[in-house]
Amino acid sequence: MKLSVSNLEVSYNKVSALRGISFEVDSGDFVTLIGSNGAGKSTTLRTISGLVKPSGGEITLDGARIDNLDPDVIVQKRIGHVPEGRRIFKDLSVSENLMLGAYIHRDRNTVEKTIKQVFEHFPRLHDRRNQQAGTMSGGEQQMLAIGRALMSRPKILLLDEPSLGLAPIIVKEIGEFLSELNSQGVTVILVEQNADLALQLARFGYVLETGLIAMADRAANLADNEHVKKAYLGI
Amino acid sequence: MSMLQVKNVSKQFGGLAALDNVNFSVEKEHIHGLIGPNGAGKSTMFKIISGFSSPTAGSIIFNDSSITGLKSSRIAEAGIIRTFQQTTLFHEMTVFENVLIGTHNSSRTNILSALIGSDRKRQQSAKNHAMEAIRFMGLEDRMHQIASELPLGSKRALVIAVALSAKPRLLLLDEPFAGMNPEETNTMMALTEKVRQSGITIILVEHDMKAVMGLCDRLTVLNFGKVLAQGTPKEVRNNPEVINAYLGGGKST
Amino acid sequence: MTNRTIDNNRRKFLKQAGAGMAAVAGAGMVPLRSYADDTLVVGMNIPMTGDYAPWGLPGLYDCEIIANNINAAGGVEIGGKSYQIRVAAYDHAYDTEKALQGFKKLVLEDDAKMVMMLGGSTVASVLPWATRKKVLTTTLLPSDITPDSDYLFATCESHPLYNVTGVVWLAQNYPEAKKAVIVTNNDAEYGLQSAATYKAAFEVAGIEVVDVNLHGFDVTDFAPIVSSVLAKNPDIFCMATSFYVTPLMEQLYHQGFDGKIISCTLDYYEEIIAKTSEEFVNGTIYQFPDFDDPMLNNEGIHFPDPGGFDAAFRKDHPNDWSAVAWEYPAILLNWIENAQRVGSGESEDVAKYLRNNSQNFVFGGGDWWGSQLWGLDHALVGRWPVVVIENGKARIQEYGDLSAWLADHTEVLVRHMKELGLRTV
Amino acid sequence: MLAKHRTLMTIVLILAGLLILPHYLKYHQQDFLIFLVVNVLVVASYRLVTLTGEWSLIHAVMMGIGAYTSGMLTKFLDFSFWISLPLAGVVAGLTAALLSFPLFRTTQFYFLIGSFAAGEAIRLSWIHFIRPFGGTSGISALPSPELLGIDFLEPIPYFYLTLAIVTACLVILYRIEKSRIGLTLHAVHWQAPLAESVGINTWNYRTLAFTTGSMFVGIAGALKVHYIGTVTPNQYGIGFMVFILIWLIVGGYKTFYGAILGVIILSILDEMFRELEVIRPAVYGAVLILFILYLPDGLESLPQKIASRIKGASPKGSHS
Amino acid sequence: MELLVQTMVNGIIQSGFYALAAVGLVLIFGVMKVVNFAHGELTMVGAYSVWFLHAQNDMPFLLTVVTAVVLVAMIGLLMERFLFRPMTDSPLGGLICSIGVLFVLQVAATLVGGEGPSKQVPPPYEGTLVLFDMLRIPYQRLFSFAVAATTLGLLWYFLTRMRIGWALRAVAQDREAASLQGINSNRMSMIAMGVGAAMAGLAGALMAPLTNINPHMGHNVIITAFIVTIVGGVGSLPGAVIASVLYALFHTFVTTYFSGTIATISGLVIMVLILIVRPSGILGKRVTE
Repeated sequence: MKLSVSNLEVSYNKVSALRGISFEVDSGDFVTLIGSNGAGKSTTLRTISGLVKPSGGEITLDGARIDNLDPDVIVQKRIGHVPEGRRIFKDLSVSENLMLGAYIHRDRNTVEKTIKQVFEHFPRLHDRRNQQAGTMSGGEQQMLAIGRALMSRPKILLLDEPSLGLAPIIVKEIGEFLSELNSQGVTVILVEQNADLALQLARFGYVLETGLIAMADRAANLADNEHVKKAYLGI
Repeated sequence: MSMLQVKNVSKQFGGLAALDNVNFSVEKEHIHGLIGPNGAGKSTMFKIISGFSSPTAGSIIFNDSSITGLKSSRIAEAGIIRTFQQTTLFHEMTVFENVLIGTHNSSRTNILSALIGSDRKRQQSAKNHAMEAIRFMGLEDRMHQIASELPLGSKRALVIAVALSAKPRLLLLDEPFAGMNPEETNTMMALTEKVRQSGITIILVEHDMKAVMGLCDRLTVLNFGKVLAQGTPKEVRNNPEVINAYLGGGKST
Repeated sequence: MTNRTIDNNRRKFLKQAGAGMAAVAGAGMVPLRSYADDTLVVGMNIPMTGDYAPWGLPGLYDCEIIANNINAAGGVEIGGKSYQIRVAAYDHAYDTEKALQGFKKLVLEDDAKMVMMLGGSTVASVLPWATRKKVLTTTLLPSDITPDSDYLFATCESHPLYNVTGVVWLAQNYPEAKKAVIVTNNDAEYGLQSAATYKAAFEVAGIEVVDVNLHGFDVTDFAPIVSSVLAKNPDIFCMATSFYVTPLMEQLYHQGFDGKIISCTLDYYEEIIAKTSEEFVNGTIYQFPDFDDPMLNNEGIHFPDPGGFDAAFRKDHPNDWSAVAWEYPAILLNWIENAQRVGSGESEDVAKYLRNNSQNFVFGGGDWWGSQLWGLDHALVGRWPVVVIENGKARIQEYGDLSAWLADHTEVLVRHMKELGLRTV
Repeated sequence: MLAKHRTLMTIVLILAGLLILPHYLKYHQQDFLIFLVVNVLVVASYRLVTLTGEWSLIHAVMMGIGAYTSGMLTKFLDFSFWISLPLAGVVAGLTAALLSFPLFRTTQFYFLIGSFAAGEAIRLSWIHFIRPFGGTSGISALPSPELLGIDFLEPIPYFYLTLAIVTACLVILYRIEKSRIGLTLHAVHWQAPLAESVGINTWNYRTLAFTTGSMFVGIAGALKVHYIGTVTPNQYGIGFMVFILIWLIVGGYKTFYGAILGVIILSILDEMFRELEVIRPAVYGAVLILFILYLPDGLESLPQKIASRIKGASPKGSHS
Repeated sequence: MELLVQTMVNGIIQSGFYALAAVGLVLIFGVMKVVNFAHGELTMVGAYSVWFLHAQNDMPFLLTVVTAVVLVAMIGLLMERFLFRPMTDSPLGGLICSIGVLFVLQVAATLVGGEGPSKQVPPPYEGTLVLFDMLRIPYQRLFSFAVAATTLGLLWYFLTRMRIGWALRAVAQDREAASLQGINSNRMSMIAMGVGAAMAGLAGALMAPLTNINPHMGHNVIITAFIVTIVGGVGSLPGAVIASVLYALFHTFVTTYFSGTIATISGLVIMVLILIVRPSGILGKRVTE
């Protein structure tokens, strides 16, 4: 599964958010997009998953265009998205949330197998499976959001600021989990404010500034780059 | 004498204790940090001090008088002004209008004088005061821009400008550094320090440890609704309990 | 039958849509319409849309039929000159401000010599102006009459007075029925007026009223109302309403009522029979005859060819019949008759003639009445039929003498009107 | 300054046009014009209520309260119209102030429905308590205003009276909106918590807008009934309320003049459709749908749209 | 005693209609965030269908009920597709559209049924069940109530036990997040509108043989549905059902023992009180933080 984005442009109410960005993600990659607020990181993810329609450029998956598809169709192409702010269904129970994550799968066995795997990864979700999702803590809700995305058995997982508002200990936990997931063959595209963490986890990184890609390099190189250090790592 | 005293404050939601017998006090012209993991009760504490929520038990003493359970607008009149997480602003209005609304306490009017214009003097002084706050936060170039069109850094500055125009004696800042890049963080830290220099006491809720450690005179660490530790940043940083619970010293899951 | 309705409606729709487009195109700048001076215009300021439409539209259809017939036959002769009759209508949707506006349009722009209205608050809103401009106006509700309403006449329906004739007949024929309950909607124009009249009539007849249940127009379920009044064990169930007769009858049937039923109206009683049983409906007393009733051909009836009229209406409008379908035409015919007598179609002339001369009432007789209750003798009162369902068919039993009852018992009626808070002089 | 002069000129021209307009209208159109001018005040005062973001469904009933107050004072207690007119506003305003205690404990959808329920309860009471409210037939034969022997039963004098009072009210409403108070009301709408955090008592300002708006619609109610001469409960039901809502939304609620545009254009259309008889409501309904689908920002966006089409430039953000 | 029991039964039977109408309104509001002012008129169309097909054209009753439900559901789907969907970002626009539809449907009914007095449908199930010699329930009402109760049960099963039901609830909570799970939110809107309208149509069809049918009958339905929705808690379907039972019993008792107008006035006042004391309704979730 190769995802490629070329010359992508997006604007909201005539204010442009993306001004022509291009990058490619190969199967099994771990890529991160970093940059300040408003640089276009979230917009990139939202456009890939179909929530936002681009005003120019294209997105292809294994050569086939997907930029004009609706989000529910893109999920079926095995692209999962953990949105910013978690967006879990607060009034539904934890297991109902997870079952909805598997909405595109009609095969009962697959679903049950997947839910078992998710519970293995996040035993706390298993403990709380009948609890109303909105009553859980922020960290647990983030786990549920990731678990829910995994239920669709994605080949590519998009994550939007999974560390936002979480205590460092939980951020660390989630980071470890993402590495493990990637090692099992899932492509990860991570958008992070916490550039430090993101560049530690990812293999390749892109720095977005005002809707354009300012830098693209191996994550380790970026972490050593003077500009990045000064602007995003606070060193 | 402390400016603000939080005495034995508890808050129950249903059966859950969000705050459990919390005590701390804030000295005049200090920057006092309130930190702790998510769900520790920081936001609840903030709401209670600013009157957006009332405690189940305990009291809040501000300058020797109790403000426990007062309406938020009354507490604002008393001189405690809070900001909100993220960038809560009047997004549809210009920068100037935003700050002008902040001057409400010193410029309020009634319909009659608004109609016949007898409050003109007061309105003029409110405008002057708003200008002061705008200059203080370095926003004079953007005065007539619509708030929603500002870059993040300016939005955050505007958040504080609005609060400043309300003439706070105690300013509660809720995660002013969230989502900022290091450059923006540095600018914001300088501004915060400048506010304190002008004689305003600050309580700061923040996750950005660099900002917290760099700015605060004292810290109160909350965990599961209880005070886990108090002291100077240095003391807190070396407190093993804090390291364990918050900074993630061990590898416990 | 139903296909016809749709066809009719479609044609009507096209016609109306066309008229509407024309109105839109030329709105605001149409010159005052002028008619040849051989045309007399009669206005109808009535509800054609909204929930009161059933008390307006059917009358318009019939007045148009009548006008067309008259015109086809060469018009009417008034004062030695032949005139065509034109009906001009305005839809006020039972809204007082639109009623006033429409009334002025009919009088000043369409040059209507007489304006027919349904009554109630819409009449109240036009009265000051109509009186000042001396415009002959008619209402179906005599209770609209006030001491100053010099140009307002109720020449057809004697609502709610006619109810007493049914009670008189009931008391004569079923002397054993001694306890009555009254159910009605709580509006001051229809329900309360009827309720007060029934109370007066029952009192005069020596029947005790054990419960009066007033309900609003928002009732969807009549089961509790009927249960509530039946708990008083009445011999007589009285419906002082025309709005909710069918659901009330249905509930009476299901809750096993076996006493006498008396009502103002029993519109579409065939449907009520279909919902209950013929046996149950038989014997119900009310006040509005079928127009094919043989008794309507009797001496003294002042309505030309009621049977033919009925058939003509039902052919074109199978679902629209209600009492107003013959009442507005009756008013129109009465006006033509008076105009012919006085030799002028002008408002003031006809009004003056009306005030000073005895009239032919639809069902015979005809006295001016009303000053003791409303301040002016402007309601035409005469005989009124008592109708009873026999073998599933409405049949006039007799023509009750309303004038005689009023001559003897007006003070009882006034007292009950006052008791319910209704306007009296 | 130039723009200000141009606005002033426009207003003077409109007023001058309105002064001579009735002389060129047909009789029933003169009546229509009176009711239209009153309805302009109805919808402009409703706009004040909605400035804080709380949409009520009690405005029609508030108008009724004004109408009943003035009707009863003049008819039963022989008050002069000139005294009962302001009193109508005061009583409606007081009722609103009282109701705001329970109602403003709720917001948004709940306030909408709560205000509807309170209004409907009041309106049903007029029906139920036949003394003194007259039940469904209400109170009729209300006296006309008296002044210098002018005959206010005639449409043109009454139109001038209405125009004068409504213009005065509109000036006041406009000044409130443009004043410091108006700015604060917007603030309460857009960010109530932030407003509270700088000391604005949002409850007070919601109540202020609700009370003041109700006061003006009470005056509108009195103005209307003394021309019709009759006040009935059904004039002020949910049916009329729905029309007020329609006028405001279809006209647009971002500017002061949007609602006024809405009431004028829609009322004229409705009057033009009257020839359609039975199908009039359907045509009106279809027009509503078309307006909303093709002009979602209201009629007020039309001038901008036309301007931008002429210039071929993109429309500037609407001001408030 | 007899009156008490009869009143109880009257109230419970009435609650079935309230619940059907209210549940549809709640479902549509929940998923689409549109207050469907034309909901009462959808009920009216259901009743008119039965009158036209069954009473006028002798179609078998059960078949007409099904036809009415399908017809009203179709109207709902058309409203969703051509009015509410373009208005997704503007709830007030959706409201105005629904008012427009209300006017159009009322006129359509007038054109089909004529302008005369209310229409009537003879009840297909005649007779009255008499229990203990004192309790009387017409078979028609019994039938209507049974159908209403069964339908509500099926709806509950659909929403809580079937994955498409979960999907509906998910869309009601967060449209965008739902679409990220592969749920086509437009399709869910159509389902909500279709089901909601179908319930309204069913309520109307079941009411048809029991009430006055006229173009304006929807007015009372929508007011009752609003009251029930508030009392039950906006967005809570079980709340709407429970509130329907409570309100129907309350209204029936007050009507029986006092008067109908007092029942309505006090019902409205109670609703305002509930809004104040417990704005979330008896089962609703607190919307404000």
